Amino acid sequence: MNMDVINISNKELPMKKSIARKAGLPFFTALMAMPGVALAGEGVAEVAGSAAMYVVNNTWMLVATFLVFVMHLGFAALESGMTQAKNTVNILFKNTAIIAIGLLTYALVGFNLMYPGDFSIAGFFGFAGFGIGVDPGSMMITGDDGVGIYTYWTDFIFQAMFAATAATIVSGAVAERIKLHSFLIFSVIYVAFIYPWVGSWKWGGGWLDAKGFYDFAGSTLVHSVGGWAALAGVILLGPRLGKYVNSRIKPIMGHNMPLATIGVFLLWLGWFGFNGGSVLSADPGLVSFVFVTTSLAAAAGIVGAIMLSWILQKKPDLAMALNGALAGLVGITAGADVVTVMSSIVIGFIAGLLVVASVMIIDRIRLDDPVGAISVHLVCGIWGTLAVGIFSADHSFMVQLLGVGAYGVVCFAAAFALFLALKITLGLRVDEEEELKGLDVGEHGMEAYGGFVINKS
Amino acid sequence: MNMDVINISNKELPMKKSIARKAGLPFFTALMAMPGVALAGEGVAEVAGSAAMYVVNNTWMLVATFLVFVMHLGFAALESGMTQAKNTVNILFKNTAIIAIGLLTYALVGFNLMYPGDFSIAGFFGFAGFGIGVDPGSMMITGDDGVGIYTYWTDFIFQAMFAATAATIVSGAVAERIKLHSFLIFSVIYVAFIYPWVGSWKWGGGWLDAKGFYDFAGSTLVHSVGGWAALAGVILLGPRLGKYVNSRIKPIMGHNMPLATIGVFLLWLGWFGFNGGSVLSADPGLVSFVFVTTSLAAAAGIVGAIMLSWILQKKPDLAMALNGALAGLVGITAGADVVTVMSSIVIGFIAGLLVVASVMIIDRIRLDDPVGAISVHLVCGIWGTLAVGIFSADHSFMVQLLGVGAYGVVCFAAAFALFLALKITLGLRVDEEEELKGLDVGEHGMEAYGGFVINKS
Amino acid sequence: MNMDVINISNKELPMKKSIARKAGLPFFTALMAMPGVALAGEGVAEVAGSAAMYVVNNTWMLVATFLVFVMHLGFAALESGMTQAKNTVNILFKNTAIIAIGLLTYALVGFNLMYPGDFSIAGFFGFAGFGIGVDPGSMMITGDDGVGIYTYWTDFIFQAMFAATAATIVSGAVAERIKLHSFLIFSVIYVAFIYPWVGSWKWGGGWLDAKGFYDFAGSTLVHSVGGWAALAGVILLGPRLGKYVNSRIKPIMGHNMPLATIGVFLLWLGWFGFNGGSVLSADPGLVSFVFVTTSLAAAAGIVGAIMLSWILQKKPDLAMALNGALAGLVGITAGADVVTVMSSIVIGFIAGLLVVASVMIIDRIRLDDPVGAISVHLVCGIWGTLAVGIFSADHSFMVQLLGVGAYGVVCFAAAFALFLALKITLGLRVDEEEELKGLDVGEHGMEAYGGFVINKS
Amino acid sequence: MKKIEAIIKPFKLDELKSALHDIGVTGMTASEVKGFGRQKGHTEVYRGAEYIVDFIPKVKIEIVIDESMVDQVTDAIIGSVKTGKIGDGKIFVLPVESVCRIRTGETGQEAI
Amino acid sequence: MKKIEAIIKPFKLDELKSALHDIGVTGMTASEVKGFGRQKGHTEVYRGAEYIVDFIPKVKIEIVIDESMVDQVTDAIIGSVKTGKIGDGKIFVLPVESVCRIRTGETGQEAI
Amino acid sequence: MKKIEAIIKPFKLDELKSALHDIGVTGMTASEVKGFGRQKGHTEVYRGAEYIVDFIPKVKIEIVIDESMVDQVTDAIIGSVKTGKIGDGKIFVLPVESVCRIRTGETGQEAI
Ligand SMILES: Nc1ncnc2c1ncn2[C@@H]1O[C@H](COP(=O)(O)OP(=O)(O)O)[C@@H](O)[C@H]1O
Ligand SMILES: Nc1ncnc2c1ncn2[C@@H]1O[C@H](COP(=O)(O)OP(=O)(O)O)[C@@H](O)[C@H]1O
Ligand SMILES: Nc1ncnc2c1ncn2[C@@H]1O[C@H](COP(=O)(O)OP(=O)(O)O)[C@@H](O)[C@H]1O
Repeated sequence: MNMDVINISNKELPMKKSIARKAGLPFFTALMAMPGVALAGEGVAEVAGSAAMYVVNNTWMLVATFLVFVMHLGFAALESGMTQAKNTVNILFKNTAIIAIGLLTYALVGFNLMYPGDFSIAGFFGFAGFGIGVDPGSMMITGDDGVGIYTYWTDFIFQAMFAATAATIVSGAVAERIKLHSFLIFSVIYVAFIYPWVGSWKWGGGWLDAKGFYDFAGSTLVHSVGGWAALAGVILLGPRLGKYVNSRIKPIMGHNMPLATIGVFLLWLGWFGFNGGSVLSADPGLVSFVFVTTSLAAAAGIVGAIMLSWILQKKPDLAMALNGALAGLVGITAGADVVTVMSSIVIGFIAGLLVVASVMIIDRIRLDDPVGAISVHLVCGIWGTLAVGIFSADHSFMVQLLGVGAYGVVCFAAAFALFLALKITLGLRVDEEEELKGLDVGEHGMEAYGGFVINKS
Repeated sequence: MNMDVINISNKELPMKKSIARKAGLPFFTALMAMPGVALAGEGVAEVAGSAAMYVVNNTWMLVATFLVFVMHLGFAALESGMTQAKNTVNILFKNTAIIAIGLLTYALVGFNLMYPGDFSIAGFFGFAGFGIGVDPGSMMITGDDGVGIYTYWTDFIFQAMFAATAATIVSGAVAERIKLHSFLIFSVIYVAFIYPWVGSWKWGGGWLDAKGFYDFAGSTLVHSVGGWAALAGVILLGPRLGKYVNSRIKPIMGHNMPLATIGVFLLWLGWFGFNGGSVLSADPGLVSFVFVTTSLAAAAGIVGAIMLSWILQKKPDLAMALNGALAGLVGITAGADVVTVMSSIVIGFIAGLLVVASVMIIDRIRLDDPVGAISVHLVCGIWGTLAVGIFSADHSFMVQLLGVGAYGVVCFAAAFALFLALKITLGLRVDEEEELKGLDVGEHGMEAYGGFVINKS
Repeated sequence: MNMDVINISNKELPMKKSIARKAGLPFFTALMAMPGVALAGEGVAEVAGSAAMYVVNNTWMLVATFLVFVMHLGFAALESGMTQAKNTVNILFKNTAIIAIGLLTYALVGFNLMYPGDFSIAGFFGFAGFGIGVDPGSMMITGDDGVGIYTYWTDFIFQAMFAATAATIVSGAVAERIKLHSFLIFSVIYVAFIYPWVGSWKWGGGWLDAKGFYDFAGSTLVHSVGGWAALAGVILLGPRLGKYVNSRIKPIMGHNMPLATIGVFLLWLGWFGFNGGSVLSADPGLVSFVFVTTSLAAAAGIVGAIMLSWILQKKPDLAMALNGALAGLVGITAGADVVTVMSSIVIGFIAGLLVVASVMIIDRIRLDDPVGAISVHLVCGIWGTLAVGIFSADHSFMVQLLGVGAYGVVCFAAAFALFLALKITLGLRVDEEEELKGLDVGEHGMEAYGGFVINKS
Repeated sequence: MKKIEAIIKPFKLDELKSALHDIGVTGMTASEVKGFGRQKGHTEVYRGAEYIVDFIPKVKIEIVIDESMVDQVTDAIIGSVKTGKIGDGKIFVLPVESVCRIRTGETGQEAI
Repeated sequence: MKKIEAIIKPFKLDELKSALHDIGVTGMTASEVKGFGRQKGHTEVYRGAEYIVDFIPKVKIEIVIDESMVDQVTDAIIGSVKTGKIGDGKIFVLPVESVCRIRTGETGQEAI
Repeated sequence: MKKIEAIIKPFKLDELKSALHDIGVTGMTASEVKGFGRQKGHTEVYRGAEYIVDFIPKVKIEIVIDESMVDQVTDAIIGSVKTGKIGDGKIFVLPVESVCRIRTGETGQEAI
């Protein structure tokens, strides 16, 4: 590391002492238990070994970082594929803007809100100051056994990639009718303040962490947090024109299923980093175990969703199969490291059933969620969080329920208030004509598929 | 690793002792040969170093795992791009279902059929019991020198990602006319039983392994195994309507070449894990050498296919260039670690020529393979396997031929029997009207590109 | 590593002594500075530790390699999405051919031109002979501290993935009108000779390196080198038919914005390897710091481009937002490791402004660059290179300017001469009718979207 | 026999179909067209320059019916698709000399 | 001069083209349309609710020919595209007042 | 009232629109069609076998105008789209019996 660089950086940026995201992480216990291997305590051997261990841990976390980055492309593809062609540019624009907003606001305030180190209001609110930067001497973050697991910068960039996800989840649910600038303002505030603040309760070592609430990689902290805002947005926006006419539910089909499928596969790919990276080290046993539970839950989610939708609809439904994969992934996210393989399959399968039922019910109660974000992220996020209390003997169902409730109340209220304020001031919804013409032309003066020869004149 | 988790898991799942996939792997010999480096035998130094080595090996194998996962998206994109728009949902659905089927059946039976440890019928058939699970004390799998290379879970999930590939290969060849449920039943059986059973002959340490047959990453064990089934399916299904009319061959063009191109690049990306991961450790020399041979073979395959198709067709053909890349990749898969760089270029180039010739010949003998799966996976899989016998002095051409033949006879027969049984019972082919309308509407009640405004009424 | 293989390979291929790409790399200084960790000098501990360190360094470089590979798919998607549907097959074909050309010519001559070891004409030109190959005893390449960082093969394949990029940049700028074979000939020569030759001046340890010129990952050496050729090509080709009619500028819109967006996100993904891999080791501090600066610059580029285009155009422009991301990435590439976090944001933001202004100005001076390649790669490449001189106290603005100028003169002249020679001999531009019908049908006899039912007759 | 061609706003197709169905029209053919007229297209910006996309997406409906139904059909169209805003579209009536149902060879009134 | 408009099943286009070619028709214009008629569209399911897609993909062929050839062309169309199943489509004959070949300015019979 | 249908080369649409605009035509409808005629389509190769794609992309323009303007419009079309090469296209003139503007209910001359 070039010291000068950091020093310059330090002059303008405050220090931040990061704390491990999960208290009491059983670090490298598997390694310690290697038959015939007794790590030599404080001796020279450990020194060189732990230097290399630090590098590999950090490398894995960086791999996880770019995998989580891929999820943003996954969301962009899924959301635009599942909606109408005339709103595609708008969705792509939102997703491009959100990742920029997410990274920059997280650097400015989010990271220090989420991992405040010391809380100002005990376990409830803390802020370590604006900006990022670190003293090179303390750049290495270590696990419980004193071995380096990653750098300060890795910590930041991995967490920053998570941050924008919550807003992206909302993006899909409010698609095809929300005003662009209102959505962008909402996203900035939600991502910069709400997401990291509530995140601090658990991952920042706050009050829910103290209570023993468990959320491995964010069924609640990321997915439900996004899902609650999606719900608030959908309620305040109302359905798309033509969706519910004279007591009839009219389908508005997605315009590009290959794009949606690419999106889901890329999300799954990203989840290897989302869950695998949440181990916060390259611990072989733990990361590989998380790979197994994550993949099997996704697979079981597909099977569950295909089965139920085939029974209910008499046809095998691709959109439901894709939602099933995501449902399984969201479902296993809270407990990927603490449930058995068999449990991961059961959790994923139930998530697959849940998502199908939920999509249908939400449509029937006239909440118009074009991509099924509420069903996938909120419903399955809750399920996954509670499942930890059911399938892991070490965690309490009641504490999990408390966590779900706490996040639900605060996030829904905050998002609802925010959207309401925007509705009253700037307006939330594009006018009817723009909605009919499509937001691409209305908001961006551009078409997603400009190939029609007659347009070129 | 959280011991409790594993213990719970162990209660319900049987133990399994995994054996190394390639006998006599020259493990870390390159490292040992490092000038001035003498690894200190049983001393303390090695202890800490090998702990870190274990972690990095395992991390690389997990990276390889997600790369192989990407191949499933690659197949989905390639197959749907190369076929007609009206069958796109069907293809995407099949590919989504197959990965779920592959992972779950491999967990249930496949893994223990492929790596039975002890064979019941010497070298020919073995089964280590249902399900997966491991004693934490034996979770680490070591190489010949006793250094940990990956965990039991890594071993499973890496192999599981391979498993579904065979069925995916078939999917492309039988596309646009096969009944969905018949295809799914075929896939379950082929992936759960046939693929792992015949795989055990070589990678499970069975009779072909004993004979010295060599197939580094699966030119035969994966690609030909899929290719033989594709051939059986194509024969029993017959050509698509309108393909061969009055002695004329009518082209049925793919509907989305960008999608097909995305597919091929993603497959190539995945191949870095498919071949690079088949080193079964992060051995620097071996993995990087495999990266070089794999990439150059793909590049040479492109050049070969472009040249031959430009000569024969007078036009440079994108579909052939893409097939050329895959041909080179399939061709080098059997010997990526045992041939020279120059040989890898020759093998890839010849594969590129072969795939062009094969696609044309197969079309002329009226086997209708919409995506060229037989040419890419079967023909080049055979070529790659035999090439090991030609370009590597350490391997016998006759043994390679024996292997090719053994897999050919058993896989083709098994797939043919399976497809025939399905044809007689459930029927294999959709009816004429459904084929004309497209399987998307017929099987799924859904369109891939639902944007046409007139549909929305 | 199987010695036999290498030996065989050595018989036909020359030796090559690779030199570290960046002189004086502060290698693992961060590690050395770990509190409480004193690496034990020449003792046994270091031996085992550095063996593992070697493996993790090499593994990271291989990960970086496949990430750079992904950039080729990114370019293919971006360029085809930003142009008209009727030229899509042509663009995809070029991008598929270029990666093959890049890898093969780099193996044959490029690598040994770029890293000649000894220069024939001091610091200006050197060539280490044809082909690649290495003595297994010297396969490991070490950093300044003697620890292995990667193998010879890793070195080659990582650099080879970079090589084709320069030609791909040109591909977008000259799209929709250039003759395929002329473009391919240009690419072979530019990639095989010009790119590696001028690259040797800095990364090969040539005269610009000696002067202290700094270009971390290739703002100039890769992006400007491609950008200058793009400029030469655009000038000699002239604008597309119908682009500038009677003093009016007519827009020719891209045909597929989701494809373009996928392209940009994949390019960003690849940049984690492009920049992250240019650390040339897995140094935790440096790689993670580069991840942070790279990501924040891209994010700031998006914000800059959105703001300026929104102000100037009154509408938020997706194409500009996407270009802004790339602008930020190109801009930070030269100094990702030597500027502060805050500077990276400023550099990215200015790049985002620059790209918008540049795209508009270039259009007004009637240079028709369909995808904005000149603005993104040349303008922001120059900006990024100069920014090192502005934002890093350790580097001289004048030397940076000298480097920019030297590459500009030589690359523009070489590309111009090459394109001119092709124009005079084979012709550079397709005839008018072919351009109107589209190059897909004209050059390839194929359509990208063959789905229109009426075509099938 | 007459052929009625109506150029309408795309999102009105569903209502038009219902209205025609109600008065007993059992067949029609629709296609996507682009219309140029008084309704101004949207302004797009491209690299800083504004330009107007003046061809607007419309749907064209073709209905062949007996002469006696022309007025009824015309009224049904107007009734279902009129919004009162510029760009509502046009109805053209053209003469048709003969009609034939391919399946049966029926002609005239029975064929539609 | 007459204009023949035929609405046919898409997969029959190739046969129609050959049949017309055989009787000396050298020009025609085709377009993709969606047809509503007796042939029922397919049922789709969406989030558990069924609905009918009642506009079915069809191809429309337009051929301008001399009056004398109307019957021959009609027969050729019926002969080549008839399957006997619902949805085979319609043939409409419309009067054309004049025809002009843009390239040469020729009109009438020579223009087609 | 007459309806003028012109089948033209796609890249000539812009010029046609300007030319018509200049002579006071304020409305028209365009659609993408595929044309079969003397102009030969391109040859494609597929798996080594050549075949001709004989349907070529064209644009069809429909303009309903007063009888008095037919010649003027025809001339404007020819003047703006003619290249002199095979495939320039055709102009067909058809009778129109009535015209109606949906928005206002106006008919005849005022409706266009
Ligand atoms: N003279 C015409 N010939 C053919 N189509 C026309 C003509 N005038 C208008 N149209 C079609 O009718 C549509 C609506 O016309 P416009 O002038 O925009 O509004 P309005 O119908 O309210 O007068 C146009 O988009 C075009 O498709
Ligand atoms: N009255 C009509 N006017 C215009 N097009 C019609 C009419 N009736 C039918 N069509 C077209 O003909 C197609 C076939 O008609 P349909 O009633 O389904 O079957 P059939 O031709 O066997 O009677 C329809 O899809 C529609 O495109
Ligand atoms: N008899 C016809 N009926 C309908 N459309 C025709 C007819 N003849 C030609 N066309 C249309 O006109 C286009 C141009 O005709 P073509 O014979 O290729 O050249 P030209 O217009 O120079 O004679 C065709 O592609 C077709 O769309």
